[in-house]
Amino acid sequence: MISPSDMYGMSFLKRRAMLKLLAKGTRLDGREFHEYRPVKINIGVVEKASGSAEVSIGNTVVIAGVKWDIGEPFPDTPDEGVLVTMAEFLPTSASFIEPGPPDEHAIELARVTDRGIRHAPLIDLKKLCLIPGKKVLTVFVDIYSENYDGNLFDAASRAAVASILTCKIPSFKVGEDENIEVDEEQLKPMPIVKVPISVTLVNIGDYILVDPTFEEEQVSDVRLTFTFTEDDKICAIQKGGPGGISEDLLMEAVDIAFKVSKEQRKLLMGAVKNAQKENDT
Amino acid sequence: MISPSDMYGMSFLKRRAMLKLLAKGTRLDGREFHEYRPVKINIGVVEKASGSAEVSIGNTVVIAGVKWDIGEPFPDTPDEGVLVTMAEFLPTSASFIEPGPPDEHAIELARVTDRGIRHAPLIDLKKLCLIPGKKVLTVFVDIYSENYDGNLFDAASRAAVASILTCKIPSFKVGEDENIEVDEEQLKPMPIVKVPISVTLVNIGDYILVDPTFEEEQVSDVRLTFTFTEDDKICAIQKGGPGGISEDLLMEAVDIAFKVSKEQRKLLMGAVKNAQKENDT
Amino acid sequence: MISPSDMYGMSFLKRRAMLKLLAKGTRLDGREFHEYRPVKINIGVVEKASGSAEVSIGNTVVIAGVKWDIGEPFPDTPDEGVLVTMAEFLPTSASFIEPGPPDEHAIELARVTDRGIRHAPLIDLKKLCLIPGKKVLTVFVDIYSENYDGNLFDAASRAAVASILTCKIPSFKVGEDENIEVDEEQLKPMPIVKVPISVTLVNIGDYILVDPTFEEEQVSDVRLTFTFTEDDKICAIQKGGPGGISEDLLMEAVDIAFKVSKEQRKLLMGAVKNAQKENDT
Amino acid sequence: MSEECGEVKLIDEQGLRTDGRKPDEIRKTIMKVGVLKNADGSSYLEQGRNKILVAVYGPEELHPKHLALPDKALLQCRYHMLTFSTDERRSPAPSRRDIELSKVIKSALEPAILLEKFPMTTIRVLVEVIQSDGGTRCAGITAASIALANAGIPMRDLVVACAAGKVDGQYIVDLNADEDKLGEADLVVAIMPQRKLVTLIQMDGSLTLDEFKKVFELAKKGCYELYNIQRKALLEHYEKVAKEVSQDDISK
Amino acid sequence: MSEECGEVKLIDEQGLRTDGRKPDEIRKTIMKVGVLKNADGSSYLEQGRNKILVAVYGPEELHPKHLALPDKALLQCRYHMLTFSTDERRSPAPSRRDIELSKVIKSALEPAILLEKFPMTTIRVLVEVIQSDGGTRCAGITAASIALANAGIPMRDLVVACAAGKVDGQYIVDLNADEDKLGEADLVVAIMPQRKLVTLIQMDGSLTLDEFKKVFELAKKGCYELYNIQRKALLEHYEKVAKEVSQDDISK
Amino acid sequence: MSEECGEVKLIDEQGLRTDGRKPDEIRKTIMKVGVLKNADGSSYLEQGRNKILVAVYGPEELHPKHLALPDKALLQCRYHMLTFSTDERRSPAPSRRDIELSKVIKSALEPAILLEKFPMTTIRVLVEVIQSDGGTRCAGITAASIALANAGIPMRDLVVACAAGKVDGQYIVDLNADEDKLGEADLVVAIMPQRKLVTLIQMDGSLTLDEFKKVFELAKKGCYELYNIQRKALLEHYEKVAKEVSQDDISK
Repeated sequence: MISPSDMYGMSFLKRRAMLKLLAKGTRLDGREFHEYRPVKINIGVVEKASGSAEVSIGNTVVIAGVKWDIGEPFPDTPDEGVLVTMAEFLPTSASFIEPGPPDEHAIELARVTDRGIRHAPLIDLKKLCLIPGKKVLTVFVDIYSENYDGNLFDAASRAAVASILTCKIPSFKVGEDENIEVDEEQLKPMPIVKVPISVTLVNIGDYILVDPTFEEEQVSDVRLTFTFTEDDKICAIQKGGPGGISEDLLMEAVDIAFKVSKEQRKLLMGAVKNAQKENDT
Repeated sequence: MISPSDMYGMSFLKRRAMLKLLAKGTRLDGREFHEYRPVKINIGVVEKASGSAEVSIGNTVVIAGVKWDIGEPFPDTPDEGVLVTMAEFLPTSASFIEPGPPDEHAIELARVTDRGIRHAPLIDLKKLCLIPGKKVLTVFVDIYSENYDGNLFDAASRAAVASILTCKIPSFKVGEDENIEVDEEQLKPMPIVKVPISVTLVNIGDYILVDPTFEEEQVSDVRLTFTFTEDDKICAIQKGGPGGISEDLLMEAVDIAFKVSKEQRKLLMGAVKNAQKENDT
Repeated sequence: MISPSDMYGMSFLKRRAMLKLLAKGTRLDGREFHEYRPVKINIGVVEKASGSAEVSIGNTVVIAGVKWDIGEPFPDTPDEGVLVTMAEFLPTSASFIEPGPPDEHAIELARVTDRGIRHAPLIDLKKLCLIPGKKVLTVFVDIYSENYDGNLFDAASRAAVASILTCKIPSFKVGEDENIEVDEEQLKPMPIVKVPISVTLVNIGDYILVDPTFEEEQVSDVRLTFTFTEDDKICAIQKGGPGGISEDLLMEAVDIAFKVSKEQRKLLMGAVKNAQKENDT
Repeated sequence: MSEECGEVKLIDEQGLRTDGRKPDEIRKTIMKVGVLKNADGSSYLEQGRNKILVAVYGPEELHPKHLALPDKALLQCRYHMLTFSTDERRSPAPSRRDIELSKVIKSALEPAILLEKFPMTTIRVLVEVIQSDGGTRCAGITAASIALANAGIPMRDLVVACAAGKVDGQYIVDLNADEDKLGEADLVVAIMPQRKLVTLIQMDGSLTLDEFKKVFELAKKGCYELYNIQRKALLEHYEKVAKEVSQDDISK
Repeated sequence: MSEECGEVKLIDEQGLRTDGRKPDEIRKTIMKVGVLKNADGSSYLEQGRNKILVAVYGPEELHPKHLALPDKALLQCRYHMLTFSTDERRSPAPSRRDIELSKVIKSALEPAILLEKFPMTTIRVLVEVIQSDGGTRCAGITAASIALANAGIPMRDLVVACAAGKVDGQYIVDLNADEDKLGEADLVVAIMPQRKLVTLIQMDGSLTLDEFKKVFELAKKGCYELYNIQRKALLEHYEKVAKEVSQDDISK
Repeated sequence: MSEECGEVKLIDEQGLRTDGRKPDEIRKTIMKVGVLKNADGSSYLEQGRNKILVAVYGPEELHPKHLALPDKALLQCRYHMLTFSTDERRSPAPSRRDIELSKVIKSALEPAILLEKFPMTTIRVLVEVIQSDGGTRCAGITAASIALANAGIPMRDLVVACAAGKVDGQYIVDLNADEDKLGEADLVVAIMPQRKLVTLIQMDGSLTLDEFKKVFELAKKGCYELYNIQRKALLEHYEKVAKEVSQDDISK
């Protein structure tokens, strides 16, 4: 659990120092304002998961895994599979994080990641229906932060999306008496529609910083996460932080995020392709 | 959550001041000892509920709503519908009330309201049986306090009873294969038996005060809730408070409550009739 | 709930005083090092349970009861009944124990008792299968400490084992349509395989004390529970406590526990036989 | 409380109840105090098939401290049923009923305890229902009161509780589980017998005002009978303790 | 947000929405302040079939104290739906959605409140959804903002929130539950209208950057209309209070 | 632990186990320390298909303070499995098994840590099971011990844990999940290898006293092999750090 006082509202002095630095055009770690930290995407790290990935963005490390089960559909979408996204801050992540059920921060993280995946949509949930109204595939995407140094939103999104893109699910046959046969030999990929890429940035004073570190998040006014699909559409937005933002800066932020999302997409798809190649050989 | 120290056992001085006043035959708000504050019953405030009512007694405001679902009967009453009564103190009610699952005070409130309804009985639960031992109607009566100034018991009872009396439930048909068809067009009233009216009073020193305010509850020795049906029977009693009461005063209290219940019944039934008239036109 | 600071790591002075005493060959209550306190086994104390026993070892008092229900088997043991063991420290046990769901100490107590029963095995779980893969008997063994003065492990084990050994379950018939008929007239004993006897001892300095009191537990380095079956086999071991033990002392402890288990077995089986005799007449 | 109790006969032709009692007869009751070593006070009570264990701790320090009252001890009561105390196994989680009964027991005991002697502390009353056969809240109050006395907590009076009700049109005292469930009314009364104060009253069912007063009298009668057993149990304990002490003196 | 909204027609041939509104028309909205006696500030808002009650308590002492902030008040927001507020009865336990919305509402209101005036204290905003028909987070923010003003909490500006979106290829403002569920995109915007700051933005669905900008404008337009209603509600309340005060003066 | 393991052959005709190991052979094991940036100490361990991540925080201030010990640091251990670490997805809520293993791991590590150096503080050991294939409590202890060393916590010795058991009548070391589940006995041993102290012993199954002693020896052998890997991992880390430091010196 992160208490609100840990997340935001940190020292006035820190913020002033940061603003001085930004006025000189530099970030604490020397990055450009619109530059990501090094992103590493390690796919298939948990063999017992149907799909998995460990993603690091700078010192932030997130691991995600996909599991499936046969379940019932929601009453209002009887012909669609069910997607369940959960996020947890492991207490390994930082000294101030205590073990326990997901708090508001973990729940927001899960729901924002989920919305990016759901509204892209990444998965064709209709293809996960086995018997309409009765049996569908439930896909569990579980996300854990291992080390927390800011921008969990993008690390979580990347890890979840990479896990799903490289996930293998068995083939299913519906028998005459509605029994479902699972063929674990015939593995196939998850049915994919569009790939969402989230880009998170913060607004501090007049500056917009892409991929904020923990320190930058602490002193920032506004946190914004934009998620884009490959057809240049926005599929999700989330604002956080204790401040407001002018409309001009907001529109600037969208444009920056859109631009940066392109390189991030390449990076992710490259890692996915490599993993698939390795898997085939 | 209300801590015990908030509810009772308040300052000795307050109590002494109150007793002085009562010795002069007056209550803090100028009422007679056996007089209710103004009671307002506003029926049908939540269209999405099958029945609903907002009741204020002075500054105490309670809202109740009725919802139904198809469920299973209890094993020991296979041919009866199920009544589920829940009460919650909304944190809007007073500064000392914290959000969270129902505490002992909310649970007592729900159970006392429930007992009045159940033992009148207000609802003919047998008529809510669909397939004996298998399917029955479950009726949820959910009660929330919005503002708390004493005597939640009567406000909750009035709101719950008014909601049930004006509740509309669909018609049900049991098909051959025990499927249940719900006909939402054919709405009908809840099957009613007898209407319970609760009257709550407190004992402070030698005085008995009907419809106590929060301040009066705080300094009182004993809180008593009597519930009556229209055939002049008692169907429920509950005692609270940190004190004891002499037998004489107890019997006096029953008689007062019985007398006062008559006018309270008129008031409730009048509001119900008005609501039904409005609904018909 | 017992906080870790209550259980172990108590005052250095107490420990030193205890060691002085032990050097003289005496325990605080005058017992021999390898001697149990008086053990009383009172069988059948709760008529509404299928089996029950209250066991006291000195001032430690534990009560256990057995209930059954028809349930589903675990997927990996489709032809076996289910054993569920729960332990709770009643707040009557000691001033520092607070009511609430089982904490780590109660969970360890339940799981260690369960392992002794399961690995003996005490119950022939296969004989509790009604319809393989569908319906089996679930046996609930619930254990409560009433007064806590050390060595709950042995008191809990003795109470649970005595309850099971004297437990009566009805006869079951599986009808053609897989309905299960329960014949409460035809009671029969639980199917028994081997009887586990646990012996708990602590290591303080170079000394090994069987059946520790609360005070002895507090100042001890290591707590060891060995469980034996009548064919001279070990079926469970558990170590607790903040210290380590040399291999020599460990092996000495096993041998002591094994020896002491013999008299403890006699004691338990005697009580069980007496109870069965009483029941037959 | 079911309307039709015609099917099951709760009173037979001889006017006797299902467990052989006369209408105004309480169940066989055994009370003991000082049954637990660690508790400051304790008691064990059997009333018919009810088996109740009570421990009292206090006055003692209260955590968290902000709950402490500046002018008196905080009385905390817990009513709890063991999972195997009833025909069906109970869930170990506290039920809404348990929580209400804990509150009601507190309200019944509080008038008798001189809480004002121990400001800023807590007195804890722990009622464990080992076996339940109707009327456990009454049995719990009756047992708790002698456990409090056993703990040496200063009291204005004992508290004793008993139910009465109406089944098959007759008034009966000390209802068992079947009578409670199938009868027409169940009235719970707790009193301080010397002070002649009512400290608890709860009812459900259906009674005219007149019937209520008659049933109330019957419950009171039950209370006084149980009060005698309470006093005997306390006396026996003190005599036993006195004897032990004097034997200690002799042995010196 | 479903891909195929072809089945259900959300906009008819006349260009009207299912509830008869034009695409750029907000729902009929009523706001009142000072509706609860105990709260330091309160408000009630109806927006179409949405019914929202808000109470504000504070600045007040914070428990546990270690959560207090040395440099400003801690803003605590709770978004909560009554069990009967929706078509299906809701579970009384807070949902993950409730918890996210509580956080989001806090983030929308915080920029407007002069929290730095009250270090070490808390201000609590309690949003109760009595009936829900889409857009309750917006309605909650709008209502909370006037409840804060009613509580006399110093603010930089009001906050007002409104959604806009795209259904059947058209841009619409102030989505109701069906439009939210079946439409192509839902954009939530909260602004401080005088300061011209955006304090909340959330979206799901599918919009090009260009569409996003258009929908954003529409949401803003909705905000300004609601802002006028907010101001009227506050004004009416002050006038009423002023009248009561002056009558009190006369009666003296 | 099933009685009939005849069906599944756990040891083949060549005397090899299902994963190709000889009876007295431990699984391929990789250990690293210093893998997490924020933790005061950390480690990563792969033992066969087990994957364990450990973070250590402390000595640090303890909340709530009343849990602090006046004479030593409070050691807090958490054993936790990720939902996707096992064949079936696990519930995210901590299981009773998780809670017992947390306690057992604490009991295994505590003897080695000089807790008395840091009264009133806490040292937290967080064991995360990323993938599980039998023996994760041992792997967790082994990994935690080098994470503690990596955190610079003063220790009397490392702690290393290994299981041994009996399957198909043979004694084997370092059981995998199948061997654990289908074998005849599973003995878990943790030792301080320099001090020659046993800090954990747990068993279930069925062994004569003689067999127990043999299996114990085998577990100890496994421990010593793992101890060598522990030392190598720590050495490699220090060399790496030393190199970095000296390169820093050069670059200056």
